Amino acid sequence: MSLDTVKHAAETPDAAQPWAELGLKQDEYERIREILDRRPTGAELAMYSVMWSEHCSYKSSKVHLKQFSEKAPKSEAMLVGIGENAGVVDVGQGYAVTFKVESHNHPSYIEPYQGAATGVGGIVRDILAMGARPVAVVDPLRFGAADHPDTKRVLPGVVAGIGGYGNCLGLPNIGGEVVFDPCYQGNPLVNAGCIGVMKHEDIHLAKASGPGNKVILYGARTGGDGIGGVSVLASETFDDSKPAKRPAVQVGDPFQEKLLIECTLEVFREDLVAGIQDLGGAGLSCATSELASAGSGGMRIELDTVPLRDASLSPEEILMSESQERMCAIVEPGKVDRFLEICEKWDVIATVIGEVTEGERLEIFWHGEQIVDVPPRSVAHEGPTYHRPYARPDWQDTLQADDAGRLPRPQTPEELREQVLRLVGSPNQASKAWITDQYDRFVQGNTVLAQPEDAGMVRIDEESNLGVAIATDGNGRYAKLDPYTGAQLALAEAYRNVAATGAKPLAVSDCLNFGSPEDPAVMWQFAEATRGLADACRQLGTPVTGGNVSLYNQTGETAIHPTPVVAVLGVIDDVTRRTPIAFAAEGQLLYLLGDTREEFGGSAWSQVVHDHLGGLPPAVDLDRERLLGEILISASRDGMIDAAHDLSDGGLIQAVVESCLRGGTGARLIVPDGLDAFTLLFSESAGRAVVAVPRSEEVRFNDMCGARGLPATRIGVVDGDAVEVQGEFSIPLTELRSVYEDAIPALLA
Amino acid sequence: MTARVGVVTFPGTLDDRDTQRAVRVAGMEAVPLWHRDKDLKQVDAVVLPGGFSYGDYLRAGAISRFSPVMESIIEQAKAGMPVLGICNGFQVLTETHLLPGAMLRNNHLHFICRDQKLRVENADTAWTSSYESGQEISIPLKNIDGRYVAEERVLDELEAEGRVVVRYIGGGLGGYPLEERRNPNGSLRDIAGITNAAGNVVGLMPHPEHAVEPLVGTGRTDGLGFFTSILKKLVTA
Amino acid sequence: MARVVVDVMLKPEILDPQGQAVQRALPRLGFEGISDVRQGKRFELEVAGPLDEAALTRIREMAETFLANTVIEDFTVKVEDVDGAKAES
Amino acid sequence: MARVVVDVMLKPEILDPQGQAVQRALPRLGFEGISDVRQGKRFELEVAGPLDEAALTRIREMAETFLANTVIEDFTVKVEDVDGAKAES
Ligand SMILES: Nc1ncnc2c1ncn2[C@@H]1O[C@H](COP(=O)(O)OP(=O)(O)O)[C@@H](O)[C@H]1O
Ligand SMILES: [Mg+2]
Repeated sequence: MSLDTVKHAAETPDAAQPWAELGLKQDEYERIREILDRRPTGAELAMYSVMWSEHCSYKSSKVHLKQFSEKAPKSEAMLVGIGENAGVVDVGQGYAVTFKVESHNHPSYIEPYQGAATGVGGIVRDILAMGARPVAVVDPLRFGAADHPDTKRVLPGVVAGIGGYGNCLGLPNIGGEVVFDPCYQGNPLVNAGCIGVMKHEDIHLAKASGPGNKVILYGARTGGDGIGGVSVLASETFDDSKPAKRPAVQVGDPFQEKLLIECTLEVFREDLVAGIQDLGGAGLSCATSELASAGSGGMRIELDTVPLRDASLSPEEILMSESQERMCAIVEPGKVDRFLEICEKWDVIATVIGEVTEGERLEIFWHGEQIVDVPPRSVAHEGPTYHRPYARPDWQDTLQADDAGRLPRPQTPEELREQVLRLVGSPNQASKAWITDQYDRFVQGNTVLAQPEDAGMVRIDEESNLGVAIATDGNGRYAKLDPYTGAQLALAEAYRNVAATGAKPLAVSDCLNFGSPEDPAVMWQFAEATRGLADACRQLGTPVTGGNVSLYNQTGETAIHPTPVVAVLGVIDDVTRRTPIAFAAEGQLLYLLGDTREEFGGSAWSQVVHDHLGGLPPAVDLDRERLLGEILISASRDGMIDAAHDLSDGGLIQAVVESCLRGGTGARLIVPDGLDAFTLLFSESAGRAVVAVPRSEEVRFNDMCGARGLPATRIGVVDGDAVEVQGEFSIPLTELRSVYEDAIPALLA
Repeated sequence: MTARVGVVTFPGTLDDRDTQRAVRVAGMEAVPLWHRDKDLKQVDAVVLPGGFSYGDYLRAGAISRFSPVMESIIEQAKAGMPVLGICNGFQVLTETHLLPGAMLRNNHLHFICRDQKLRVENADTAWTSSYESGQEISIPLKNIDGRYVAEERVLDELEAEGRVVVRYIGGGLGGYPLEERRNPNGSLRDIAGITNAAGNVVGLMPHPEHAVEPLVGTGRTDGLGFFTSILKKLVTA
Repeated sequence: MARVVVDVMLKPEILDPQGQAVQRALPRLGFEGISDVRQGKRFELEVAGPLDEAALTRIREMAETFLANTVIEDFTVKVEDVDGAKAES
Repeated sequence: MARVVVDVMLKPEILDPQGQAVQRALPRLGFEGISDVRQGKRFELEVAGPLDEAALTRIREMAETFLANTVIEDFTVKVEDVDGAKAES
């Protein structure tokens, strides 16, 4: 096929073009013709189609995502907000932290190992592109039923991929989630998050300014990886009838990425970079158009200078390729030599592929002939916007009316004991050590807390002991019952987890995993969840700094539960004051903070014992969450508590069992007046935590809670080698431990 | 003059900065060494840290072994300079044949990261003299290619000459069959670390550099002894 | 007893970081003249029963669905003459 | 351009958990009658120059010192007829 140049396109206005095959709609294609005042060339069509895909343009979601900025609470900590590769937050002492969560759901279903591995690789490059050294990763995961044969294919591959890539990069994995539910059977969720640290003055942005500055592509050679992957893989429902659209999967090279990290940090250190962008979805199309669009607008690229792995690639394919482990930097001419020298030091291939120009056009040449001439904003930032119809589904009322409070409850102490053991040994509540032991949590030597703690925590300054904490949460069952409340509960839980470690919650990132936006019911879930999250962020004072949307998570007509995953970042001035979950010292008093109501809708108990999902999720009280957080942080700072564990799915009993097993000690619980044992143990009321208070601190702690109006109820004592609920049952730690620890290996090993 | 300990960085080395920190915590000067330089900058001892040099593609340690810095290190090690290989560093040392045997994929095929109990079998090497023989310590283990193998004859020789330096004695929590709770990867004779005949070259799979501060890592400082041992040796030498 | 060898290689268009690392190391080790290296997996299967067409078909099926992920890998199935094949070394 | 294949397998006396894991999984997937599986590595080297005895000697040396660790692995070196060999699949 001959080269489709700009000139040729102007001369052949009526040539047929495969816009539909590339995923564009008729009106979108017409709009491109209008923008260009001619038909697009093949290369231009490739660029627009990937950049205007759902995955890159957020066309279905952006009208809703706007709320995150519009409703954002005033926060002095926010240095860079939504729109950049990742948001940046001030954590004090001149340090800034950047963090973000992204999805790699569809690729991970097709090729679990590589899909998950490249998911980690992608988010790490986003963080790196902000100017930060990546310091930790987290991985919120959702799989189908734990005993389904396909879960045995997907889960081990995903876990090995996340470990294989992250371990090889030298990034400690400090948190995440593993949730099983049949709704994710054909559509696992593989979300990955990364945190990076830098000094304020090191923040870098993705923009190309300064005509004459050079555009340098560095990292891996470009191959035929995932061509069309971004538009097709991330936006289409799986459907066996269209195998032809199944594109090549990308393969990750973590060693190359490790070199890319070290090399990039070194060029930052020597101040050689004027602008930088990672190459992720949509590859060079995205990097060049975004850099130019955010900068002064003009850029000229000689595409034939791009180092290739496969010499037969066409210019369109080079523009669309999603080969991993590549970055694009804007460098002043006088600094180019030093830049290339540092790349050589790290065995990283680097090539000047173009320069920033005076004009406002992105121009791309192939062996001297022009194949692209576009206004970069029209590609990168002015894609289509859909106002998709949404409607509350007619089944929502029926679902909510199916109250979990009416489910039969245990009648005898024996039954209660048996249900506790079933809960603790259920796949969602059992220990995830078989999975998390496959991740390096020690590398970099700064890990203060990691799984199974409430939040991961790393030290970022060895002198002052300044640290940051992160937790990710999301409960699709709650969100299915009520997406508005469900999203708020996800935020509340992550917030509570961070506060439980003693860190002050500062900011939020999110990964919104939903079904097809073309289904009005799904779109309603999405609209409700974003509204709920934006409202809650405002009320808690934690702005959304960035995130990711993953749509089309469904098999056939059936969507996954709406699954907003929320990451909360917190800061702690002195990590030596962090609060772990372990009950370590016998004799310490156990206090339950917050109010316990009869709330079982969407609960772990209703799932494990009754395989039931119905009713309403627990009520949200964000003022209470904030107060609870303040108390947990003060108590940690002033040494009033030695352990804290937030209460969430599985309720009090799950938290107590985890804290006991972690510390190797037992606990004796007494059911307080006004509650029955069942409700005390299994209710999932939000805004609660259990803490261990040294006897010497009891008065001071009680006074603080009393003065600030937080209900604090003494429910027992750390003691012995069993978990005992007085008058009900006692379960030896050894029995709990084997039930809790053997469940996942029995299913997967 | 303080003792100077070189810490080598290969492409893909991960624990170099942690190892430098451990050297400093022990009161010595950490000297970064780069894989392309033959010059060892007159250090008194060298640590080959953990990580995935060259991605561990081909075999762990196989590619790094041929680097310029290793030429000098092999030469100096043979002349008696203390060398400690941790994890990937141990793998490099077996690939160079400074230490016998080889490291293979863990028998359960997974990467494993956990706090690992060890017994110090030989407290007379350059790197273990701060411990008592028979002392039990607990430090992080994290690898996927950690299964030590060697011919029966070699193993017998190692045992007879007291060259098994540290041995796995348990520590993993649940989730693994009983055998693996003791021995995390199928290493023959539970070997976690060995030394050469002269006692100056030591390799071990677990990571003492992640257990030198009470605050981070496992919260224990059981690994510090490897670094104070070499300090003791260097200042008394 | 018959031996069947299944070779699984990444498809030519798929990145092979392992092969690349080997290739890049060769000149440094003094081996010149190797223009490309690909690294794959070799499975040696000992077949207990008779190695007839039916058995081979089943092995091909096994290679296709299990030993290789055909999204990224190609495979070949060969019957090996157990005595002769190891001649070279 | 000539292709040389180097196959590297663990020595028979060394435990091969990867091969074992494959073998153990087979019956579950409905494949019976495989009595042993060993998993090794296959390297495909494209040789730029002429493939004479000298070149082959150098490749054998490369396999011995680099591609295989002969403490634990055996290897074979074969010249492959690039057109014919991929017949089976
Ligand atoms: N995939 C994973 N990767 C890393 N850590 C995980 C993963 N899954 C769970 N964890 C960790 O296990 C612990 C328990 O998880 P979870 O029960 O989801 O916590 P919580 O309910 O408090 O949010 C946490 O420390 C969490 O970070
Ligand atoms: Mg928690």
